[in-house]
Amino acid sequence: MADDLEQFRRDTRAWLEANCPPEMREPVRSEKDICWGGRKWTFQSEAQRRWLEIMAERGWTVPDWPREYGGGGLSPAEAKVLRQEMASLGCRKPLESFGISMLGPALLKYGTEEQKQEHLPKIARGEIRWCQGYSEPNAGSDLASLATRAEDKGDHFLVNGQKVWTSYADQADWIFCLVRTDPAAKQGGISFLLFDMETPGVSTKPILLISGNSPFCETFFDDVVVPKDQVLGAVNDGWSVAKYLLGHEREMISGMGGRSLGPSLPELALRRAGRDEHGRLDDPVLRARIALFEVRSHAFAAMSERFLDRLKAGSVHPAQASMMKYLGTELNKDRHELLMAAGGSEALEWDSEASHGGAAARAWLRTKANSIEGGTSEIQLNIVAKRILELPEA
Amino acid sequence: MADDLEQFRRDTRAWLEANCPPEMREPVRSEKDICWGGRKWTFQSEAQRRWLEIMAERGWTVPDWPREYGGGGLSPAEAKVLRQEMASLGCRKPLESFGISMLGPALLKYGTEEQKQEHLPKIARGEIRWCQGYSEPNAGSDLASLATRAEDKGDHFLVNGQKVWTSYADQADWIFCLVRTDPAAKQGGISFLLFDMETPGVSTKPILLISGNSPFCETFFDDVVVPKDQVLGAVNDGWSVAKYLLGHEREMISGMGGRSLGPSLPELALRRAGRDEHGRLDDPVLRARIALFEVRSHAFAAMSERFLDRLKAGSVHPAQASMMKYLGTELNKDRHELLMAAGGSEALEWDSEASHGGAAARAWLRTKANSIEGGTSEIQLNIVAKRILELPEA
Amino acid sequence: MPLFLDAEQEMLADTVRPFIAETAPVAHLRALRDADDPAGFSRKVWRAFAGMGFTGVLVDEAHGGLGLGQVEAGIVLEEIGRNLTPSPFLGTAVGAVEALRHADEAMQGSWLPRIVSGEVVAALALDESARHRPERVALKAERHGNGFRLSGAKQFVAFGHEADLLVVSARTSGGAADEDGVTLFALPRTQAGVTVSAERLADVSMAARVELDGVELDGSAVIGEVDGGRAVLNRVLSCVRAGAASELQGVAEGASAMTLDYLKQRKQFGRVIGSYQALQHRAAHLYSELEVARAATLKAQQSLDAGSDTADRDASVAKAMAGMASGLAVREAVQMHGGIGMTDEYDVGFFMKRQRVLAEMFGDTDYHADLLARMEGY
Amino acid sequence: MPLFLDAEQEMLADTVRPFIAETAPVAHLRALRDADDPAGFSRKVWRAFAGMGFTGVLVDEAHGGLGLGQVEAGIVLEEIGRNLTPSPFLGTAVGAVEALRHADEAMQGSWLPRIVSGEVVAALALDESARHRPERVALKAERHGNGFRLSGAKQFVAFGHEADLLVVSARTSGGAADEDGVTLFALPRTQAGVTVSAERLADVSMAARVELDGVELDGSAVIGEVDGGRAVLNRVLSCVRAGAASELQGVAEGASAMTLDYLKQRKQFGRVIGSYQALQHRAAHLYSELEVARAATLKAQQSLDAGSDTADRDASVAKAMAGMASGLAVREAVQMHGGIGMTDEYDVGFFMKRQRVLAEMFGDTDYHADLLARMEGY
Repeated sequence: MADDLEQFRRDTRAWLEANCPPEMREPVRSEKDICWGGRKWTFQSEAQRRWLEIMAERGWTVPDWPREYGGGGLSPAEAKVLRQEMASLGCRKPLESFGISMLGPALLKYGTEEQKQEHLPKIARGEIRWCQGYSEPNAGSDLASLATRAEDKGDHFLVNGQKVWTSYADQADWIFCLVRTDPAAKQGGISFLLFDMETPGVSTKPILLISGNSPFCETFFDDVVVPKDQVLGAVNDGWSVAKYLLGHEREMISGMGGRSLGPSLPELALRRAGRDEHGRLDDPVLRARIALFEVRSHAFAAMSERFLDRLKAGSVHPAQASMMKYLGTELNKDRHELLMAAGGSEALEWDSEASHGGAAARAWLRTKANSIEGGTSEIQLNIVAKRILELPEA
Repeated sequence: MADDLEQFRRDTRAWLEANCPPEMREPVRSEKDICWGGRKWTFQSEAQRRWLEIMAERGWTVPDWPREYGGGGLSPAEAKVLRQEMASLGCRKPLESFGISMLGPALLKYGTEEQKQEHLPKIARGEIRWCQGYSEPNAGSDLASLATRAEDKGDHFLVNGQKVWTSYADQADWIFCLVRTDPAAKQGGISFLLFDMETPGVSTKPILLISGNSPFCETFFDDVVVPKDQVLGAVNDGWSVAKYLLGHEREMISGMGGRSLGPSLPELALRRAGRDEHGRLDDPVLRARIALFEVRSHAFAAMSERFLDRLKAGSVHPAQASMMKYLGTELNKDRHELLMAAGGSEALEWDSEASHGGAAARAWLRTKANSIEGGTSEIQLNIVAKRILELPEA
Repeated sequence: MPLFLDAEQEMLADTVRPFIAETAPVAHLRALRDADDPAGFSRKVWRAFAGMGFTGVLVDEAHGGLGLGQVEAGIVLEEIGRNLTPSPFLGTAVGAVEALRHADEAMQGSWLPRIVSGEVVAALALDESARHRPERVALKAERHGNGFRLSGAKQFVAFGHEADLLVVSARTSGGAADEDGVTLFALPRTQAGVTVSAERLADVSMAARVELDGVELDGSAVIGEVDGGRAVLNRVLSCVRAGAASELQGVAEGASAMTLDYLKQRKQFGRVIGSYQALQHRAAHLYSELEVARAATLKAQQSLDAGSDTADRDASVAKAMAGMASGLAVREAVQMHGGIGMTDEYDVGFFMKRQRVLAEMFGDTDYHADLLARMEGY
Repeated sequence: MPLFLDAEQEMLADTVRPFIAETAPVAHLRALRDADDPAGFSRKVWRAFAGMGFTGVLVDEAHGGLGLGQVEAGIVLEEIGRNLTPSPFLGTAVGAVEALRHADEAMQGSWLPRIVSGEVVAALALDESARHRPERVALKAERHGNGFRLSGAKQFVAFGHEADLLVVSARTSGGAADEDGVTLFALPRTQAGVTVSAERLADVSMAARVELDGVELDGSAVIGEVDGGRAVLNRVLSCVRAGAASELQGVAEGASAMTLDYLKQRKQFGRVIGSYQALQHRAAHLYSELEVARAATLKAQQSLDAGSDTADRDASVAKAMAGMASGLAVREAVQMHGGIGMTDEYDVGFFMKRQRVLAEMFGDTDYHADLLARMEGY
């Protein structure tokens, strides 16, 4: 079997080398280099379009989904090999998508055969771009208190209400959305709806963040008609679907604190702060704080590796995703605090050319949302305390 | 008035210079140099006895108590001058006493005239040594759940139960003690009793700490008869007395984190760890941690000064004593962690002569109790949150 | 001197607080930001401050000022911080005025009354790299005829593009790191050879890069002694550090107050979130840190006013402690507000941005911890 | 290699765990302490470990060992840590065995089988000051006839007073800080000129000061190459650092388990204290830290077993991270236990003491953070 895998590795590498356009092997430099697909998408280049098409053709935009839904049908081991080879050749991801990372797994688990046939292949081919409608102004951490209503009108639901923090809602084609179908129950009165953002009554408004422009929107529903077969899972059982999906989201976000490609924190700090006469970073206290941070950062990289290995082996406690989310986002915030300290006054510039439009300061501010979005750090700690440590409710 | 105070300063200084025995102006080197008084006390020297006697004669063991109860009758400003002059001449305190620092203020506020006449002068002269009976094995932070019972037997109470953490119970003459007089009420069923430790039925057992020998004892009451006029405050109103007294204890303990006399942390760290070739403490990360600690330590010294100044001026929020206790004890723990780090393997020795019987390690371990005794850090934070920040109950 | 405000200082605070809250609240900052105001502060507000006497708080009465001390300047700065008022107050009314105290009467007479009147804005041009290292002075001032010729560059000069007067540290002898050989100059911004280019910072304020290309000044532009400017420079730095600590205190208190309100109102899971013990303990810890920072800052200002030997150390402690405490305050503020705290529409993000700029200005906590270690010999 | 224990390693853990818990639980430590045992560990327990094969876990099968790796040694060490078993395992079965791997066959044959059998205890004599600075080697080994004459002193030699074999780093050429010129020696403790004096440490273990006064050794006592001992020394250090991290992990897990139990039982104010959210968050944070430390340690041991280029770095990260996480674990354990945790009668204090000793051994977090910075060039 190890031999088969080695053969697969050789074949994959050869295919990637032959087929991945050179432009798609350049490092990602800006938002525009990331392909999100969807009806409104404008490809940045012919290479970006081609790369998506040929990868989608092999099912390799979603390598571990079943072939019948547009996936590659790869085993976990093969999918890992593909990832490794793409990383080693510097191939860009052909498609970034909430459909892949969030909705897909939930559709595979809870979808009817019709729903899977309808939605999964379009996700795999990047034809439909999805967004997520969970949070509301008065339902942040306490999602179960959401108020957006879907009234049962016989053959359809009539949806009214407001969502916040819907990323890229203004660019998405469809939304997966938590709505209240039973006002009497709390968690037990929520359903998980799928509907087209072009349905009459849907409107969006971008949210400006403290860091500047953001992908986030407020999304408003005013008498939106949603056919009843567009419920994922059972009516009033949307909470189960949402929890399953949130677990996947946390795993995704938890990767952020890891050691990313590109220059390390010490390298960046050295560029900004320089060296003293002994060759050390020219700020002894900052150097010590960076060194202590790097201990944590390396250790967290090991933790991420271990978490993913155990996830694949099915031996990880599911609530460890909460731990990873907590650790990764807090670490990422610390990292940017240190980068700001290393940058001194130049890192404070907000729109100068030299600062690339305030890139350092905006990135630093943006990280502050990491420990809020996808479940706050406080919520993650609650989950670890209750589900892993089994500490009692108050 | 400022002139009067200057005259008082000159007179005080002159009197101290003339009367304080030279031995009593040596720095305190060991436990034995601290005079606690009481029936069982053995003076370490004639000078120690004489210093207590002449100071007690002037009422200067308790300078700001009224003269009629053995005090010095000094104004707050005069008492401060006395403290300053004693510090500047290096005079030792003539008497250390829980009677002075804890019980006295409560007696002055809640005592009957007979109680004040009976107890205060003996405290002032160091004739009677007091200990405190608050905590019980099942009533730590939750003092109000204490179970030691005092049954009303007409002309006396019959006391049964157990106390823990009674400091120097084995050397004290009298105890002030919280007991339950009404089993039905919680806080409202507690009374504050005073009784002689030689009363039949009282026994003590020392507690060995993780740092070694300690002044703490377990204290047992087995059918102890206490006359009814030995209740301080009203029956079932002991909680008010106890709270008043705990406030004073916290103020005392909160002083601990301040910058004490003697070598500073950096000085001690340098002695232990030495300098590198650039003249800096020979461990760059430890040096940075010490420098950041020293920022806090200097700042806390300012905070202590401000707290005491405002306390004297009557403008401090009473719950700030909790904040001071929290900050001071946490800082003191951090200080000893850093000292251990600076000491390396030599600081780990437990009973060698070179380590003065493991002084560094034992002191470090002992500090761990600072944030437990006198109300845990958690309790202090609860108090600050509720009483100063006015955050609501859960 | 007891370590709390005396009755007169409390009275001053009672005057300053409502005045600044009405004249230049956070909405004022937002309006300047939305207008992309090129000055980064309002001259109108500046003149209003002058009208109240604030700009002359440290100027002696002979020059029309209030003749008060660093403690009183700190009272004004705390309210500037609490309201996030964009203002050249720290550089002008504390930094430049403190420098000018060491100037001769002619120079004082020419600048101080105009600072008091609100006509003149000043700025400190001390940093030569992105990181605060005022102990290294490389900008050259060479003898030239009766005076000097200055060449070199300074950066992070707050509101330098709008300043009429720049206080510049320059090297008149020795090498960049030498203790001696530093001279302070009073440089009018419009002098020939001065180029100023300003950039917007994260907090809406503006900071300038100042380039001097053979700028000629005569001897009367020297503040204090030629080659002996280090002592004045250190004194000025200690004053603006303590002042920045006060402003940070105000920023932190403002953010905390918003957060406490929010904790008492926002409900999640059927309870006001301020009733959750984990948040209560963090709020109580934060309160404690802010109280400590306040004590350290007041101590520094009293020490500066009393001319105490420990004034420089106390100022470093104050700036370092204020940096830590206020950093915690704004981080907790954003985190405890949750998503809404991340939106530009809500004010709390402005507190985080201003905190960051002030934390950096005149040395951050790392810098001052290291300086403290050097002062104390380890 | 996936970053978790494989099936065989899990089986080993399942064997080791109950065995050590029964053979040498915390009560065993307490008994040794109460008896003021001069060895500081039990030879009987040591032989029992040998009987299970533990002492030979890293010894190749040719010399009677199990021929396993650092991961497996770590499994044993974690249980030693969890039970606070006083044991020379780290110095002997990891440190000395790893050093002897680089020795010639004659030396291996003379020591390894006796380590496997439990007859021999060994110790590492590497430190020359109270603070871990193994990169500085001043103890002199001068050429003398066919061999060497050693003079100097080592300290913090764990169980050195009971060791039959001392592995000593010595300077055969160059200055104390030089990279080259270091040689490792296998020194029988009973050799003439060796003086060993041991002191009790806070955790009941014993550490020795070893003085060498013209100790004569012939060339066969050299481990590896003369003057080329640095690489072996670094490898040995990385192994014992990762091993100490495993032992710290066990200490931390033991303390945490006690604390979680206590949180679930102890009532205050009518509620189990583990239901208070502030304590829940702290417990969850601690759990997270311990999981990270565990991952870092396993990573280091896998790297060492695979001969990875990053093994030394990974070992420093593991020791530093384990030091932080376990320090938090024991501090939280004592604090959350309240008064009872401060009593000698209760076990939790022993965890704090052992943690402190292990955190110091082979470099504390500060040392390794600095070393990491140096490795990464800043």
